[in-house]
Amino acid sequence: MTTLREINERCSALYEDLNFGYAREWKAAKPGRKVVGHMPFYVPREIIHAGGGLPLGIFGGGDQLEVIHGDAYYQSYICRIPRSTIELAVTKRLDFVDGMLFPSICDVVRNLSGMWKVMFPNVYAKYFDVPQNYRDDIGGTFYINELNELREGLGKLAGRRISDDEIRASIVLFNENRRLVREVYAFRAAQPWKAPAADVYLLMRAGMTLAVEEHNRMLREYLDAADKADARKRDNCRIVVTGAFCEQPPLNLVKSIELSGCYIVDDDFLLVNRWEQSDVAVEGDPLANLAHAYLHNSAHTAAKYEDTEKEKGMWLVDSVRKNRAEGVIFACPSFCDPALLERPMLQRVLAEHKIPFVAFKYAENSGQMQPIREQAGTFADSIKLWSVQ
Amino acid sequence: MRTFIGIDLGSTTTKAVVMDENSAILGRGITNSRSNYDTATRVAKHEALIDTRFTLFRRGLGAIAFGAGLLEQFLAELERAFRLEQYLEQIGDLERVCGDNAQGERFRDVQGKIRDALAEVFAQLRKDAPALFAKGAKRKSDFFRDIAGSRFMAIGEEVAGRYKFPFDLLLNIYDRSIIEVENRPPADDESGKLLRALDRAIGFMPSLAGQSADVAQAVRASLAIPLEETYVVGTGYGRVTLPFSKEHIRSEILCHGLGAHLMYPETRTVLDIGGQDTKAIQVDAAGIVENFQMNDRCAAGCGRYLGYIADEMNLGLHELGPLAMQATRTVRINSTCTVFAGAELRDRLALGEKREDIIAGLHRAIILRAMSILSRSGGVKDQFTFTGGVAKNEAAVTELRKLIEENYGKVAININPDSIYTGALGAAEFARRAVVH
Amino acid sequence: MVFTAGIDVGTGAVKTVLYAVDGPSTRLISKRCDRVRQRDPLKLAAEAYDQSLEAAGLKRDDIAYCATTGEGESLGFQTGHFYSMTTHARGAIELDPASRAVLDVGALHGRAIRIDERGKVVGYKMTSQCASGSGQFLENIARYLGIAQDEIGVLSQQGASPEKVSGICAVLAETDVINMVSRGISAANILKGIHISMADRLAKLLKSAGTKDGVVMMTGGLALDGGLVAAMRETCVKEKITVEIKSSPDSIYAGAIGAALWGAFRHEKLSMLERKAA
Amino acid sequence: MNARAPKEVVKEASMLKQKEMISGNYAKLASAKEQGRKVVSTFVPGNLNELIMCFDLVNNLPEINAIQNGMRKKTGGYIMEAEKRGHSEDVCTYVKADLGMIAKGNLGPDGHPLPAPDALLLSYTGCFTFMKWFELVREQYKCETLMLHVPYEGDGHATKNMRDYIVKQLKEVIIPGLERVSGVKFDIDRLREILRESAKAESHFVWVLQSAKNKPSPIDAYFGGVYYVGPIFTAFRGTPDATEYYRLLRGEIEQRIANGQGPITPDGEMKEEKYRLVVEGPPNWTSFRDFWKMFYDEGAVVVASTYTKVGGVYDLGFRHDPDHPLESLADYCLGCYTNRNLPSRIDLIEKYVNEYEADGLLINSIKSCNSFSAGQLLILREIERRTGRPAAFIETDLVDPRYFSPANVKNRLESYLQMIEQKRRSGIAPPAAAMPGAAPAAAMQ
Ligand SMILES: Nc1ncnc2c1ncn2[C@@H]1O[C@H](COP(=O)(O)OP(=O)(O)O)[C@@H](O)[C@H]1O
Ligand SMILES: Nc1ncnc2c1ncn2[C@@H]1O[C@H](COP(=O)(O)OP(=O)(O)O)[C@@H](O)[C@H]1O
Ligand code: SF4
Ligand code: SF4
Ligand code: SF4
Repeated sequence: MTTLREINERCSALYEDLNFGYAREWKAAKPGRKVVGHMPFYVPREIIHAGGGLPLGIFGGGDQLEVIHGDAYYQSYICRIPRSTIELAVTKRLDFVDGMLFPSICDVVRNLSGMWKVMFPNVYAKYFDVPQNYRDDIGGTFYINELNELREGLGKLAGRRISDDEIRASIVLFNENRRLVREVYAFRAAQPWKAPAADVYLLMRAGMTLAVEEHNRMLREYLDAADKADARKRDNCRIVVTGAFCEQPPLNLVKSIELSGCYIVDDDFLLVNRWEQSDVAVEGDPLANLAHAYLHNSAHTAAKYEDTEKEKGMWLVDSVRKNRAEGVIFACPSFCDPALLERPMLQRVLAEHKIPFVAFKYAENSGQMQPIREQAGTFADSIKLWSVQ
Repeated sequence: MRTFIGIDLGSTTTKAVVMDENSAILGRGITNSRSNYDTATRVAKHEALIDTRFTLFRRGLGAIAFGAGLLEQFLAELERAFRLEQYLEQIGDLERVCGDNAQGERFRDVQGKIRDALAEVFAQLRKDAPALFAKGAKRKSDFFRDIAGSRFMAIGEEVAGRYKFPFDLLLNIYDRSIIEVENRPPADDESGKLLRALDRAIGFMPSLAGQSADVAQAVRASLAIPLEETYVVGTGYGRVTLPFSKEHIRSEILCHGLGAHLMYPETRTVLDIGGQDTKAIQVDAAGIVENFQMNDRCAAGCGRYLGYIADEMNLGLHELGPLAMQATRTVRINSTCTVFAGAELRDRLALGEKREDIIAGLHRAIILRAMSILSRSGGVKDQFTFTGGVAKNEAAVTELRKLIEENYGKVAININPDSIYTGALGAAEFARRAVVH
Repeated sequence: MVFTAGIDVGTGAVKTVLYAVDGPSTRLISKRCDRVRQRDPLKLAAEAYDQSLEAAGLKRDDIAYCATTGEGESLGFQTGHFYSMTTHARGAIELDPASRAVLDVGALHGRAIRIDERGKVVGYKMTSQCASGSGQFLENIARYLGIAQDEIGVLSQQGASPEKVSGICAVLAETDVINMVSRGISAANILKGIHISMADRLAKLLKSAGTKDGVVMMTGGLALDGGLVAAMRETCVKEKITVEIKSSPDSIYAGAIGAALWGAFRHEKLSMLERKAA
Repeated sequence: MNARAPKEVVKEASMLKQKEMISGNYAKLASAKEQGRKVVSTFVPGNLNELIMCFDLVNNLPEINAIQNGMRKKTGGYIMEAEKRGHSEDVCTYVKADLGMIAKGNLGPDGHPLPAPDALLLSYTGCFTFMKWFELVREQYKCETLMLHVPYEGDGHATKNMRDYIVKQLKEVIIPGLERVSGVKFDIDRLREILRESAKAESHFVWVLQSAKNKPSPIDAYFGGVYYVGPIFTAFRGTPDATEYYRLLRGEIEQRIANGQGPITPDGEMKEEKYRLVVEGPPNWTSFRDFWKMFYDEGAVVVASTYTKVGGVYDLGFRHDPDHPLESLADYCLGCYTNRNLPSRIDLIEKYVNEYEADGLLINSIKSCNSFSAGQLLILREIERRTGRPAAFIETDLVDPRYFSPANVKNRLESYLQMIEQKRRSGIAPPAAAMPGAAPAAAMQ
């Protein structure tokens, strides 16, 4: 049986490997295999998988990558992730990647898609647009056509047409993955002392690198092992972290939040694998099914338009309730327009529901955790000292 | 004779270069900008003109047949004697000002003691002076503030202890007085001082005995050559504060580019790290700027950063590099905010990291930032020239060499001991070109 | 009655207090402040704690709850740790029960903390990365100007026509100051200018933390700088913030005091839970 | 500003005309409620002014308010207000200037109260922030919000799918929505009429922009350009007033060309054209005059700019088309400058540098605007590589006075111009296709 420690070490190794050794090996194992990278946030990984490709999440350079050339492409007031991503590319760490998808998350990623086209003309680079209109006959139609275009593009890369059946088969696997991911989250919400936030984070990060089949196995093993873990419950409060859906916080930040007295019971790190919130239908037109899931049953984030004013932010309130959280921590990347513009709206909703919150900013390479501990700690203090027990 | 002067008014130091009409450098002068820009400009120019005299002496003495190495020896002796004269003059000034400043309310209770203590301190300072300027002596810095300051502290602490009053009081008087002294424009009796130095230098060199009259004659003759300030060009961070008209001001980017080109005609990329800014400049074969990038308004990662670190660790600037060279590993530092440098340092020390390893990390952080700016300006091309105050720091230089090689392969890297004058040199050349075509 | 201790490990100094607490009545037994200088703050804190105990005739075992704050998390022997804003809030209430906000200004940070009458933090704002408004900066400038620490406040209050410094960055602000010296601006006016710039920033923090009125207690090292306190008052009048700025000679101990008192509170709560459980 | 000028600079007829138009619109806004007219707020890029006119709605443009407030130096306070209310200092200052203005009583730039909008027409074109902006405004007014999602031209061109998607949204979401808000029935022939008028003004406008190909250029296509785009980018496209404005303007420019005159500046006529520049990025508004002065004092004229294309890249040939009304609205939205992908932007700038015979490219990078700014350093490099002409980079903000550092901007601008000058004097032609980005580009293959 795989122990927690082994799983954790495997995940850490994958996380720290800025050369993407696993994906390189995966590609080298069979001639003709293609690796398709994608920036954080939603892309239909099923289609990449159906074409025999490996979807590879590119989540920036973290705090261990020294950025030299990346800064040559970005002003100081733009977030970190695009510059570290460029750094990864110009230092040839991504030279094995055959295609890059840039999801519709913000103007920075959008423009990065064009930069990729200029800088790496031989790589299939696509800005992947999603509808902000949620009617099946309008946004849905548009989206199915976009998915088709993507299928064709990836098909060209794969050297063959990607069939409906292949996509269906991939949907089954990714449904399984999402189910297991939801289970891990539910497990952590129930017994957060057994599933430290940093461990869960690394486990999810592994899913951005590993083949889905392998990640599914790992998730199952983790659930088994974590349940048997012998861990002491601490006098911590329970919080939800939000705002970190794109540029990732340094691992130390995740750890610091917990160290300063907060159990993380829900978060929006790496939304990719929790994007569709229930199974995507398998029968019928697979692209229509993906579109349907996108329009009606996907995660809420700042990058999506909320067409009903009354619904704004309710998903966050629901998460707090469902996970019995006592407060919300907004952790947003510095200079991230979507996250930071969304923040005041969400805060208003939380205030209306009398849910306490605190906010700070980070960069993926933030070194000093002292201010973060200070704020998270004060927040935990106030919940601890003032909660009505 | 006609001279062309370039002045680089930097945030930390002010540099001047005097040039003749054939682009030959006659003299260089440098001073602290941390007092008064006007004064700094005047002092730097003044120093460069003094240095010019020495060049003229050398030319003038060229006609005399000296024994082996005697000319150099004599000139060195002359210079030391002159510096000593200069130093003593300023010490006198400082003593007077300190005396005045010791009159204040704060010092009433200990006035007598302070007066005696000051007298003792200055007597000692004077007594120490010749040794400071003796042959082979190493001085902490070239600036009066630093030389006098460090001696004052050392002697003052001991004297205050004996007189039984807090040393802080003496320190306070010094802090007050030094600004005033620094801000006083140089007294204009340079020939007087030079002539007194001449006598002293001749006195020190018995081997010259037979030729001393000729030597004195040649020196006097050189001293009599009128130096015409034909054209002056100012540049640098503070150039807008110079009382010059627009034609007499050039951007520091152009001056650095041209200056580097004059020193190393094959230069294509120039990096300058000064006190508050970092510039990366690409120049063509004629020294013309093709592209440049500077750090943004934030002063992070510039020379002053090292200054803060040195202050935090109670070290001199020149001690920092050697300390970093002793590191066995380099601590990863991600922030180069100057202000938080100290906090970062303490943080790491608290985590148990070794002092030298952290310092090495801080040096790497600065250079990484410079590498980014270089990359933004278009990368590094052969040959590469590194200028500015930070080029004097060996740890910074080592780190830079390493990173350049890693990122751009083998590139010739030029570092000149006079690289701090690069901007002023370019300005002087601009001044020359404005007149001589 | 129980004894509690509060140890505030800061970047500049370690503050240690001992309290005797009996229900709502609190008595300060001892206080001490040790400058860190080049020493190890954790070792210093342990020494200061033991010496405080010795002077008070107490042993470690006599202390019902020893609470750390500041950067004292890793001290090891404490009963519990509270974060600075929590403790400064409580400390301010102890110094003046009317306090509804705290302005904590230390060597490298500035924070505005809005609190309620029980000392609960209800909002806060901290200075971000850039630190031209920090105590460290002021100290550097004072040395440059040849002014002793205790003179700063007095001199600043004599400044009749202050010169503002740029707010962006301490390094650039330093250049500004040098510029002023060279233009012959008096030290008093320069200091006052710095104080005003700092006060501007802090007033902004106060406002954005949501403080509109009531008593604002200044805590931390710079609460003792009369010049800053005066500038703060003037700025509030100018900005029409109708608050009453206060400072106490014990302001520097606010964190340690708050820690000791929260320790007592937590001790009470924990013993109650224990009794319930029994 | 012109205190030293011997006499007040004469206002040209076109200037007066525009002034009158703008104040007219603000007056219309101020009296909308009394007059029982409905107000719709919308954005400049991809705006549907013709459609709005079809429903007799009054058009309120938050970006224009922010600009006007910026030039009147009011935005500093507004931005502070928004930050006090929880907005981050990192985000777009147009948004904060707008929200701050609303929070402080919603007085328009002319001092009159602005009406609460009856609908928000959210044209999500070329900028993600628009979406958040109107969600934030909707929170204030709780009014109907009509979202028109314009897909991004990620691959450098519009596709049929994109066009169909927009037309469908127009037909099924936007038009029914506007009918509901206004109570006016949609009449496609009315739309055709208005589009016909738009196209006329558009052709004049292109002529105006292209007059900068003359030497000396009779206009400044950036600092002057922001005035010239006024009518066509805002509430006037499709009105006879706009056509008239451009007719007047065209006449004046023709005169200047005939006289061999340069552009008019706030300090009078520009004497000598020493440098011809292409500028990418929006200008700074809070110090607009000082900013401009740094250019004309040095004899630098902007001959083409991308900012004057945010409301449509007409010089590439697009015109509103009465024969394909909804389709041409869709094409218009798709083709706005910031909705074009980065490679297309580079191509466009390259074309400008060559066709307008510019000395180089200057990028004014705006802290607020990721839509413009992210990627500009690559643009700079590519343009240098392709044209062999030098480019320079300055950084300011739109309406946040805290981010305009005159000394810094001046330093960079001067260095840049002196560099051009030095090159010219040395007689060395700009090295063809010198590759300043050699090293990193090498790393990129
Ligand atoms: N002897 C030295 N050793 C190491 N660093 C030095 C030395 N002298 C100067 N520096 C560095 O150079 C910086 C000043 O550089 P300089 O080029 O004079 O700046 P500026 O042109 O802005 O005045 C100082 O901040 C310091 O970090
Ligand atoms: N790049 C960064 N790295 C680490 N911490 C950061 C960074 N940027 C901001 N912070 C933290 O964020 C906090 C500032 O948050 P706040 O002032 O609330 O943001 P905003 O102004 O956007 O509301 C500071 O405490 C600072 O420690
Ligand atoms: S961190 Fe925010 S601004 Fe940056 S790329 Fe991601 S979503 Fe865009
Ligand atoms: S305080 Fe630090 S981060 Fe801020 S501007 Fe200065 S050097 Fe830069
Ligand atoms: S980000 Fe740019 S385009 Fe978008 S609203 Fe702000 S200024 Fe306008």
